[in-house]
Amino acid sequence: MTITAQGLAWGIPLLRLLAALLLLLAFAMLAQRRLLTLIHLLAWQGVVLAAGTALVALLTGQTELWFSAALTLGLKAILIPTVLHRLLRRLQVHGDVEAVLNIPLTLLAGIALVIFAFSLAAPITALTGPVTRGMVGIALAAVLLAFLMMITRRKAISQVVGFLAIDNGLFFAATSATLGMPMIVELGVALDALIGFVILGVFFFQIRETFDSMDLQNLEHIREE
Amino acid sequence: MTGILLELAQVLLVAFLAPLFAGLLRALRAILQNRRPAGCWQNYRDLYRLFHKESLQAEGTSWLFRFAPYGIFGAFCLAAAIVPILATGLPLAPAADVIALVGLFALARVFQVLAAMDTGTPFATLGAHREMLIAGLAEPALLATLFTASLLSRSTSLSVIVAHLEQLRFALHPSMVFAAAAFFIVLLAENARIPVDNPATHLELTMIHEAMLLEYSGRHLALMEWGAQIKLTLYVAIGIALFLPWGIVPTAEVASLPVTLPVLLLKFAGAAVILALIETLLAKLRLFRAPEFMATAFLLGVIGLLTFFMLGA
Amino acid sequence: MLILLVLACAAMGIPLLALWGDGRRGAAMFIGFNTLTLLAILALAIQVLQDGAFTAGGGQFLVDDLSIVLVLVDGVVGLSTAWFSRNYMLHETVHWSLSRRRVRLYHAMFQTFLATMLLALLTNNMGILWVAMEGATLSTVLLVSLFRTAEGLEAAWKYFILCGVGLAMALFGTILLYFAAQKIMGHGADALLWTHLAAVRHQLEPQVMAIAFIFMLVGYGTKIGLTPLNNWLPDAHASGPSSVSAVLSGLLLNVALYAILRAKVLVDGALGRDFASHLLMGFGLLSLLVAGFSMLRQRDVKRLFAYSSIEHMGLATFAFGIGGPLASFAGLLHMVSHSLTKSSVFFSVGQAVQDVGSREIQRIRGMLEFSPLLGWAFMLAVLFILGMPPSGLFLSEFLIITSTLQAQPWLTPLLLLGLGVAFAGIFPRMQGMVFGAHQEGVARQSVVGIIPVFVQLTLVAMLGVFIPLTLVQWMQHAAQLLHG
Amino acid sequence: MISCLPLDLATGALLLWLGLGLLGFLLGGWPTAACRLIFPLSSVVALLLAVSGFSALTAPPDQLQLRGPLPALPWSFQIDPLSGFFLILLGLLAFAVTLFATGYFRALSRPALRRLMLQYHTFLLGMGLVLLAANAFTFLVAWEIMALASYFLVVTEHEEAGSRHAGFLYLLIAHLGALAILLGFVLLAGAAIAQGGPFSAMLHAPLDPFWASAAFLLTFFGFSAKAGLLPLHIWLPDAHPAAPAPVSALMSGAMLQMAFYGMLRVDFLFLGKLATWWGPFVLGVGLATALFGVLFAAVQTDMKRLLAYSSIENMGLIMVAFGLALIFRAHGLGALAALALAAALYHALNHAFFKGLLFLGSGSVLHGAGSVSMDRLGGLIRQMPQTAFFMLLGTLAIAGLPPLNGFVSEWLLLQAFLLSPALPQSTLSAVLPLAASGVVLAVALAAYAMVKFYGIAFLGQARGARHAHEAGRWERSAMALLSVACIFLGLFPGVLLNLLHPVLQEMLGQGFAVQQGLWLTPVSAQRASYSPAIFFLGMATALGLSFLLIWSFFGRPLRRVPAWACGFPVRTPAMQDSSLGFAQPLLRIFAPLYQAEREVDGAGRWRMRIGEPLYRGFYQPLSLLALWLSAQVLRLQQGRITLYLLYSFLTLLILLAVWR
Repeated sequence: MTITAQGLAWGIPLLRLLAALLLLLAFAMLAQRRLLTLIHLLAWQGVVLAAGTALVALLTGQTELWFSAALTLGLKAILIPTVLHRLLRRLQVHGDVEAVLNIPLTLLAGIALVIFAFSLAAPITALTGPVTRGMVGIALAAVLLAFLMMITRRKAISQVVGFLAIDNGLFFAATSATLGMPMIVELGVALDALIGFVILGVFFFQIRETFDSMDLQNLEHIREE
Repeated sequence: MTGILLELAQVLLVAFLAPLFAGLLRALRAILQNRRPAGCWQNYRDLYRLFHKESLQAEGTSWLFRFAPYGIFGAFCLAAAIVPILATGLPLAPAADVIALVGLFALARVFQVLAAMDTGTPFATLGAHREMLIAGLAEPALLATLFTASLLSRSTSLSVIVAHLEQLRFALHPSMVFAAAAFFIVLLAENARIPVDNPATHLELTMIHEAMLLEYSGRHLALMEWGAQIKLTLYVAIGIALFLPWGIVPTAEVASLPVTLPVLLLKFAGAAVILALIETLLAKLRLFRAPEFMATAFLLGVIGLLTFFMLGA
Repeated sequence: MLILLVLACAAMGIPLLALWGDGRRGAAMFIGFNTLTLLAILALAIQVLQDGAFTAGGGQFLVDDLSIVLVLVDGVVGLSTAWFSRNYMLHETVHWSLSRRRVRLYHAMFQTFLATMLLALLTNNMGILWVAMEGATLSTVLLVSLFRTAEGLEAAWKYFILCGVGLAMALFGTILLYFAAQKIMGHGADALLWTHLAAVRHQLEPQVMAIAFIFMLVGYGTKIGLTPLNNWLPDAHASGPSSVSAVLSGLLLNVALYAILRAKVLVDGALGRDFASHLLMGFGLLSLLVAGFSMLRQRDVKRLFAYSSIEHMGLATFAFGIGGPLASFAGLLHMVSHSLTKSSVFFSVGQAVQDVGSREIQRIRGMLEFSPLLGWAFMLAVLFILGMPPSGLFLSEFLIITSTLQAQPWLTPLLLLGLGVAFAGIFPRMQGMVFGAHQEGVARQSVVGIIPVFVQLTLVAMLGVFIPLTLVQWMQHAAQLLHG
Repeated sequence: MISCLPLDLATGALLLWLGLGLLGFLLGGWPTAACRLIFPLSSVVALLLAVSGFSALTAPPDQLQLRGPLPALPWSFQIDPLSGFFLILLGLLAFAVTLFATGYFRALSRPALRRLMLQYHTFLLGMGLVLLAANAFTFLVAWEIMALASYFLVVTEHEEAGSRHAGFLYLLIAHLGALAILLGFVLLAGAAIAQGGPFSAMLHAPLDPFWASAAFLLTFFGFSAKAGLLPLHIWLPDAHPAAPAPVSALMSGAMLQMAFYGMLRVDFLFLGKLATWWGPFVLGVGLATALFGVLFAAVQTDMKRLLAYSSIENMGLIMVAFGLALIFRAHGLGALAALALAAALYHALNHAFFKGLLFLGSGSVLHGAGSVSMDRLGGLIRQMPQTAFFMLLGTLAIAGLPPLNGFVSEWLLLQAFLLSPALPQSTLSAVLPLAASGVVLAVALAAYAMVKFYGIAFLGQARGARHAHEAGRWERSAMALLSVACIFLGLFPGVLLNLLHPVLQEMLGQGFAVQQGLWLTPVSAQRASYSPAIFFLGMATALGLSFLLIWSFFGRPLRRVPAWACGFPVRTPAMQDSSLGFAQPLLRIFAPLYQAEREVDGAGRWRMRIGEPLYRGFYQPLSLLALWLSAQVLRLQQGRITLYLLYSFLTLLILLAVWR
């Protein structure tokens, strides 16, 4: 696919900006204590993701990317966050997310991760085209940060948020690093994400009605002694 | 022909002189202990009396009990036919070498022990397991000494050994010295002499051999006693054959028998004296010291073997 | 075309079961669909027999010597699981008083799972492969938590999160793969088609492929249950219905390993053999040892055999790591025999657990006494799992050890240690369960449900005594394929 | 035609066994019918096997191949003098034992009988296959079948946790052994093994010394796990008594020898060139095993357990002879190696016969008197005279007393030892005679143990079980057969030694002087000679004459009187030695070895418990270590999902960091 000159001129910096935003949001999530804001951040990540996809679509002129951008927007920026929001209220889960590790330490670890991700992606970045330079690194960093967040959170919901954040990182990689996966794959991935999310909802209620709490301690009984 | 005659002669000689030898030993001991000896012929009188007595069988004993005396006696008679006493190369000699000979003694012993256990009386079984223990420790020692001899003469056939040792006249082998010592201990142990056992006592707690005979009487007892005397004589004969073989002629040279026979008798007499001395000088060991005693015998035998390999002689 | 038929047979069951799949009717339908699928698969196999590997659906689907073998296993195990599940679920429905909805859910999800398995094996698209794996995971999550017990929920949650994250990693790997492929094949739908990738695998960018493979290994490895990614596995196996445990061990692990093998072929082309094979050997050996030692202290029979699955998968992974036509062949044989045998084990265990009403090894005693046929089935299955002749596992382990001693002599002690410890872990427990006098309060039920055990064990014995020539050739070609 | 006969005969026999096993499984519903029909038939089959073995001694080696699991991995079988000899052993022993089984298993419950029929014949089949196997794969399969079948037989009384544990221990060690054997074979045959490389391809495998030694050690380990050599004997004393008598007889008499067969094939045929240290190593292990076995046999209180330990001792003796053969062979002294090996093989056959006889006898005791615990027995010679007589023969034979068979092999062994000066290494040749006296010690103590065995159980007064009945017809005939075999091997050793010639030829390329007539002269009449027949005749005549003379001169009827109780008013059976009392001197001398500890039982009586030093010193720590490790491993699985996530996270990072 060819990218027009003026496209290169203004498009690439914009894409970089979005990438930076994504990473920033990931950091913010890592630092965030309150569940509600966490979900908002997730939504914003979805928005950025959608924007990125749209931008790539614009630059490369692949029509199906527009579709996937719309899908992303609908699913990741609007639907999922709102539903999570609802769940939160329905299940009366509120208050803070007590982390396993205290926040500053987590952030330090996060920074280390980012450096690691970049150093890892450096050789790859070197050989990528102008558009996608650096994207792999950022996507990888986002994924790892989200992973770290899952590890350091104690509430089921916050883990789910982390899970979705990982998903976002992947999406970003898929769209802006590889300029879009094959459509069929995109569809399958989206479908899985949807089903997964539905199942999550089912789960929350099951967990709720069995343990009447969303705290992970209830889910730590099966163990070898 | 001469061979067979000689064979018979030897067996009969041993069988009928064994009581005399044992009696001589008793007499000597008595003298050495300042007692009046009963005379060398006492054993014959004892045997005669026993044979004429009625013999009893303990209730609940099986055929083994009756069979044992004959079995033991037969075994010793066969042994008497194999050991070269009068002459080497007797016709029956090749039928069993030293190892088989030891096996033969073991067979006799096992019969005796089984017969003792057949009675099921406390002291008989007591004697039985003591006997098995002593023998079990004595056998390796005995074979070790015999191995030394057979390594020297590259043969395990007793008469070949004797013939070979005779060849090299008074060249005394260092290995054989140790062997001799070991053999002597074994002889004492196997024949229930002091310091391992006391043939003259019936003090239950210490006795071994006699304990097994408690139930025997009459002709059976006579056979047992007689067998024991033959065994003693045979051991002495083996000792002589191994360590002072001179004067045992090949079967072919029967002619020289008149010369060698007195020498042989002299040797026996000498052996009797030595035994008597030992038995007066030594004290009876506590039963649980006996294994150590046998261990020394085993050790000596082993050292004999080693010296053979070190010095090649 | 037959490929699509197979998938169709499997897929059309889903909605029907979802709608009417409750009670005896549901069970019957379940069996019916799987019979159809098996027939279709046999037809497919015959076609492959006639004209070798081929693609369909515009290259989107592929069946070759590697996949056909596993597809056959899928068909067989699927059908026997359906058969077993009939009596089993009738009993469970009463015991847990499951609602009709729940039973429908069970059947539908089960069918979905089987369908996605087949899809994963038959697709030619690495992306779709991932999608199918994810689908299989999602469909089994609800099966694991079917009884809504606290334990079941917890297990299902762990399963969901761990495997979800794992598969996310695998997806990242796939994306990177696509990223690398783009460079050569340009942007497009067929840049993820395995056949195309395999054609150009020598030109793929090494650094990208390395990272991609690591991500896929961690991702799919989580589903294989390679240590230290295996923590979900015992919980999920133990808490779900035994029919589910059977397919988890028998099919899911295989398919995950299959995905890694596909990736291995590509990465071997890009970076040469050592890279992938070292990783696989390491993970395999680690899993073998850790699982082996974990079994020494098990009290729960289903956990015990879950660990044994980890152990065997580790062994197979190790074999593929050793590489070479012989070892790869052995690995395949091991996969096949293991899924047939292990599912049989879980069938018999499931019934025993129902009879006794407890999963505790201590409480299950004297199976030979209270239900001789069940006892024999269980004992034979376990002996086969332990690699006693004439089990196919004996042959595969024989070949694996042989080739290990050829290739990596100094790893054999560890291998043997693992096998020995596993033996010491499983055997005495089996003894205690089979022999002796049983406790009272045992509700013996008919052994119709475990007929498949004998069928499958016969197949395994055949694999150990006399493998049909075509199967041998398929597996040999597959080994060649993996060997590159 | 005649050349291919043996193998066909053997394979046919094995197939018949399989068929009979299945038939028995079906007929199990009618116990008496099944026993009366199946067992006699299969004993006839055993004879067939023996015949095939005999013909294999002379016939040229023969091969047979069937399509195996893989086209490249066939089931292949062969027969040659070596396997022929062991087929004879197996066949003859199985013949007698199976006859015994005819009567012995009548009492079994139906399902038990069904199982037993199948497993018993599978066991026989397995042993036969081991002997016929001609490539590593076939061999290992046969090996495992043998182990598995015997395991099932061991746990026949699976209600007792004890026998289950015994079975587990047995199968575990056997399994490890099999793995070790496999490794050894792979080292020997290399890649060929997976292509079903036949044994013939392994002949004199060219290996550098290191790998040759590795292969030797691995195979030796593997086979000694089955042979019950130190320190892998631990399963044997539990497993053999746990099995029913005929099975114990087969396990002790035949199965242990399968291990010996394997060693022979590997060490002499595959590893043609022997390292000099192997022989001393094997000899040392053998001697240690023999002494250990006999010392523990002497202090057992259970007849079958005692016999099991004595099996350990006998395997030790066989290993001593085998090690001696290895030494001689390694120094190129073929003739002497032949002598030592002949001793080993001879003893193997002897052991099969007398140990089989003794185990069968103890089986009859179990049925007749209801117990095999010696402290409940006594005086059986009166209630079961015939059994007692056969057992006496067996006891004398195993005690190594002339003129029975045990003595012959012992004699040959000692002769071989006395030829050690021919060795170039003076140190070695100096040590060997010491080993010889060690062997003598073992044999002497064996006499101790066996006299105790017989004396306590069959002589004296009944201790616990007062009522006993004589064994049945089948049982007695089986024991009679084995006793005859013992006597025959004892009186006419020349016959067997001449038969051994082809085997020695195959192993070493030379046998030794053909024995003629009643004489046994391994080297030369000058060197050593032994003629058990004449020996026996001489003794018999002496005995007979003395009896006749004494009877004719002093013959008077005997009078029965109560035995003298040493002055005690009453004489109770408890006043005899108990089985431990008889061993008391040994207990005292070797106290540290036995770790004997006294404990008070329910009735307030002292009881002595004998510990198995290697179990406490080696196996227990080992299992504890394993359990500890497993506890450590299980810490990984401690429930917290975040932790699990952390694992995969770290795994990912580490892999990325290391391998990109």
